[in-house]
Amino acid sequence: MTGIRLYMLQRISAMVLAPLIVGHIVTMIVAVQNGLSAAEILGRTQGSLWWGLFYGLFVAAVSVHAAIGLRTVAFEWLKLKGLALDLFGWIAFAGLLALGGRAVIAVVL
Amino acid sequence: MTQDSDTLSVEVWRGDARGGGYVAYAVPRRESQTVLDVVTWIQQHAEPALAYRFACRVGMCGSCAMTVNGAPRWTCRTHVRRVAKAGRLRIAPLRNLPVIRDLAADMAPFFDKWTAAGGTFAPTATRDDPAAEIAPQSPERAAADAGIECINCAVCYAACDTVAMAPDYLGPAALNRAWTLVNDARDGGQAGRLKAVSGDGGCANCHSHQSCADLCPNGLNPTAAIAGLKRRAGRAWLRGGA
Amino acid sequence: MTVADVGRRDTDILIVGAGGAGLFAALHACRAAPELSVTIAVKGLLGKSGCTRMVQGGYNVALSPGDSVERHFMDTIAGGKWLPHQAMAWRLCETAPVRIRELENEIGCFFDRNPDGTLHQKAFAGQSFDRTVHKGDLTGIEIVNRLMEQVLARPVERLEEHRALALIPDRSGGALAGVLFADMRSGEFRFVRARTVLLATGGGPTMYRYHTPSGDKSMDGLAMALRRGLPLRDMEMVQFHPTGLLAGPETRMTGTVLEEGLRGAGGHLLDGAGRRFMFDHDGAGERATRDIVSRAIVEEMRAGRTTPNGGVYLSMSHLGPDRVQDQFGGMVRRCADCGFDLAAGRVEVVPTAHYFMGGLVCDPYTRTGLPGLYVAGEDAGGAHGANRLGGNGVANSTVFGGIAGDTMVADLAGPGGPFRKADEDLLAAEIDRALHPFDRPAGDVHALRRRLMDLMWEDAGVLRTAAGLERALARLGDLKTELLETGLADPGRAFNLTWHDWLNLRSLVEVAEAIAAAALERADSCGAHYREDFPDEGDPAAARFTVVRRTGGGLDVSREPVNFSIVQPGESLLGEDHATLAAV
Amino acid sequence: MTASSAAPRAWAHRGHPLWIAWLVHRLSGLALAAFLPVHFLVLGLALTDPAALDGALRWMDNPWVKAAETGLVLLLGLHLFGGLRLLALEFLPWSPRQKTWAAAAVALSCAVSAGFLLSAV
Ligand SMILES: Cc1cc2nc3c(=O)[nH]c(=O)nc-3n(C[C@H](O)[C@H](O)[C@H](O)COP(=O)(O)OP(=O)(O)OC[C@H]3O[C@@H](n4cnc5c(N)ncnc54)[C@H](O)[C@@H]3O)c2cc1C
Ligand code: HEM
Ligand code: SF4
Ligand code: F3S
Ligand code: FES
Repeated sequence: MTGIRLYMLQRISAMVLAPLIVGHIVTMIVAVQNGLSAAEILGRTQGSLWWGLFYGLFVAAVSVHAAIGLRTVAFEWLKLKGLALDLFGWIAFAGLLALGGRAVIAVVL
Repeated sequence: MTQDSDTLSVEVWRGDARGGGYVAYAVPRRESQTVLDVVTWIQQHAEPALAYRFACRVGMCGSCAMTVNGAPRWTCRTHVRRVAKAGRLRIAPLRNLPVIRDLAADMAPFFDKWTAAGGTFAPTATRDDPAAEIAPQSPERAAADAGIECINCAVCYAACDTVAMAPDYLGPAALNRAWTLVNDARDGGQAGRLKAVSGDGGCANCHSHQSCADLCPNGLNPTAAIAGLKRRAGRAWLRGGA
Repeated sequence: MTVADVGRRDTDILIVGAGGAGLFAALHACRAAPELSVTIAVKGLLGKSGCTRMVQGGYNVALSPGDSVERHFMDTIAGGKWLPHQAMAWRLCETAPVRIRELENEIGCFFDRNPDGTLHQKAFAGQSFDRTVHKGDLTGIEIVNRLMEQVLARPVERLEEHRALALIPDRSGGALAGVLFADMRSGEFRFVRARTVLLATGGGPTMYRYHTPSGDKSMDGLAMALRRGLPLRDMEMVQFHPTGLLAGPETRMTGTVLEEGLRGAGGHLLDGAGRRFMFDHDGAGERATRDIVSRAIVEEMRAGRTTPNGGVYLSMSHLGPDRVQDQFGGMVRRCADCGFDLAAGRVEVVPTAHYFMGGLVCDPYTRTGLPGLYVAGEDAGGAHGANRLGGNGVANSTVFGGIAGDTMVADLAGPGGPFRKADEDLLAAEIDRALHPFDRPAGDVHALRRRLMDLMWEDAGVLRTAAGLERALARLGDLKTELLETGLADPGRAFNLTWHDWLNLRSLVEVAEAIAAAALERADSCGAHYREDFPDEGDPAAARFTVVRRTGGGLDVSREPVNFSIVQPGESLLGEDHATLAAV
Repeated sequence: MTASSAAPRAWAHRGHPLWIAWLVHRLSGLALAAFLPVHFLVLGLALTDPAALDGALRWMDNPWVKAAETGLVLLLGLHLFGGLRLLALEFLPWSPRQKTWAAAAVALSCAVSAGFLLSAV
């Protein structure tokens, strides 16, 4: 139940995600060395356009990527079909985008 | 192959679309014996009504595939020695296809998908033209040749969990055939074929499990063929859809 | 079961059999007249049954500049010992180039190429020119897969796993009304009425202990024709392939063919003690023709110099296992799957019944003597005479299958094609005939089949004598009586393979009788037919073919002179330069 | 006859390394997809309740939570490198060494999560 459009969107978003996640992991490894604190995180991110863009892009890409992935799993394992399947995909997308967007706003602004 | 070396204990699935179960038989062991020979022995000596299918008996027609100890195989060229575990065999019809009776599966969905995937050559020349001059070593031809020796046995189709999970998925054999045609310089049906393999049941469904390539008795690699289709279809989508 | 319960349907064109002949006929009929309804009925699955799919060597066709239709024709006539129907052989050679281009350009086959991109043509035994087009050593798979795809994509009605049981004429008996089938899956009967019918069930001499053809072939077409009193020609002409795999009893691998090229490449034939014997029989050694090698092997077997399973060895290892593996990978793998090492060891082999030259008498347009009935492929007699060249079998089925499709459409356009009213009494009788074993006490059909295969191998096989053939006929008579008293254990008709084994056996016995009768009648040795009591080849100029037909209770065998309509024995269509070329 | 079922089952086509690689990829993707909303929610605390965020982060110093986080990084690595393997399979010329690549993806993810663990303790 996956046409080439969703497939390509998922692959493109994965390609976008890959470097971002590598960056995120590296940051985490560096960051956790001194122990994490809200101040430390916010100090790094707040007011930074670059981190804003970084996490903004991450959230957008992961929402597309994971929503399509979840939709596939819902089709293959939960046997969702037709409208229910599409609704499921859109809800996953919107949910991730909303939660993720809020988190970005929280740490960047 | 331990214990009793002159008999095999064989369980055969018997039933039809409404249901069924395994029935046990003891079959004499032979030096030269394929799984098809075991099934034949049962039909000829123990169970005259046993339904199964074969034709060429040498791995050319792809009619005799069954599930043997859990995996799909061509039975006419599977020596018992290679698959029997401790003298045991469990034989069932191919998975992912409707059962007609006993070991005979209905291949119609498999061939319907072959056609639906654009697995039919679309001519651009006629019998009045000479055969096209195509260098055998050209990359396109090599790609087509790599997948052309398919006997449509449906072993890959039965091995594919994606077919099991997504019944409309065209499956490895049909897509493999489509890929050979994508690489056929003489074919005039490319646009329609690309559309067919790009759709909801198309190549994008494949998760690259590679069970198809693992079990194809002819050593073909549908996974690579499908990856090729994904590239073509993806590029076309980027051009037309982005 | 009464006639009233029979499922009925009508179709303009009915094709029985889906090998090279049947599939081509369907495509040609669709193309020539898209408005007509075409139905193709087949005993197995469409495209997956029959022997065209099993073609390994390739397809003979005169395409190269130095080759010609005349040369292909002369090879065919000489190979057939001047017995072929010359007009048919000519049509075969003349149309083969068209068919190959059609297969390439319209059907989508891709045959092997030379490095420059032109079609590759290889040498094949018995031919004066390298003219065999091929796809590796799996030519038939390429041809039938591509044909199958084309048929699947067209509005052709498919009746798969439908077994033809009988040709049903109209009340007068003078024309065909349709064909009675058993739907093998459900066990129901179906009568398909058709304005025109093609018989393309592909012969196949599977009544011999060792045989190569597909398991679905049991000479049903010829048995049905015989029963309607139609004339069959060249019935004694059974081609044996010298190297069938001998893997022991109770395995379906036994009899399957190990390709010709193995001997060509330098393989040795050894007796049970490991001694090379072919040069005792012929100066060409292992490279002698199929019939000579087959006879030599049988003589060794008779002398008791055999392998454990009663054959001889084919040994390739002296050529170097790597080279054998390289050159014959497919064969090596096939043997390995069955537990034999072809590359480095020895494989037991035995001559195996391969092809049936005889068949229904027809004209070069596939028309038979019964209006409404056409015949093409291995069911048709005439094109090959006493021997078929390797590579002429698939050419024959595809060429004449296409011609049949065109001719049937053309004949329908003329006055000749109404739907006819079937002879309902005969229909009822044929249904009873098919149901015969269900009313008898259960017996062992398979033991009877083995007896048939043994007796044909022993008494009507590679080497024949009058005494042996008479014994064969007597044993066949007994077998038939016993078969008619042998019933089935399972009363169900749905997918009842044992019922079909019974029906197969009945067809085989009936055609076997015709083979033995024709072989008895032909008191000379000619091509594939070898009489130990008459080892001399007759004078080609006096060549006469046999014709068998069923009259009343018995078989009537007669002889008819060959009509040398194109070339006389001793003459050639090739000019001087051609002749010298051939001699080189 | 044993228990009746509409169709017999087949299993032995599964379990080969590349099939397992798929399962790992799917399960890791699912796990990540389950974790991500939680992660987003926690970060979102910065907006509504910064103290709670600090509380959450302090809770994350707990060794058990560290171990769980390492697991998370492992999942991320498995999915990332497995995903890159798939992208390479699909978009680059075919490589006959599929099993090697799958093993390499697993090895890399183990290395990365080990690195994370080392720097975290
Ligand atoms: C192993 C092998 C190798 C060969 N290699 C070569 C080669 O290299 N070159 C060459 O030229 N020739 C070769 N031949 C010969 C060639 O394959 C045949 O002569 C030719 O293909 C016959 O074609 P056909 O269409 O007449 O019959 P087939 O292709 O045999 O088709 C017959 C069809 O009729 C169906 N049928 C049979 N009985 C019934 C029934 N009662 N009702 C309904 N349907 C029925 C069958 O299921 C099948 O579909 C080879 C043959 C064999 C066995
Ligand atoms: C690091 C970058 C990532 C890459 C390269 C990547 C790659 C991929 C690829 C190629 C697929 C398709 C697999 C298939 O169809 O067989 C996929 C599926 C999936 N991904 Fe990712 N992914 C990444 C990150 C993520 C993240 C962060 C999440 C979760 C939040 C995620 C969740 C999923 C899910 C749920 C699937 C569906 C699984 C399936 O269909 O089997 N991915 N991923
Ligand atoms: S790709 Fe292989 S397994 Fe699949 S149908 Fe073709 S030959 Fe059979
Ligand atoms: S097994 Fe199925 S998922 Fe793809 S790689 Fe083969 S078609
Ligand atoms: S019987 Fe033809 S492939 Fe097995």
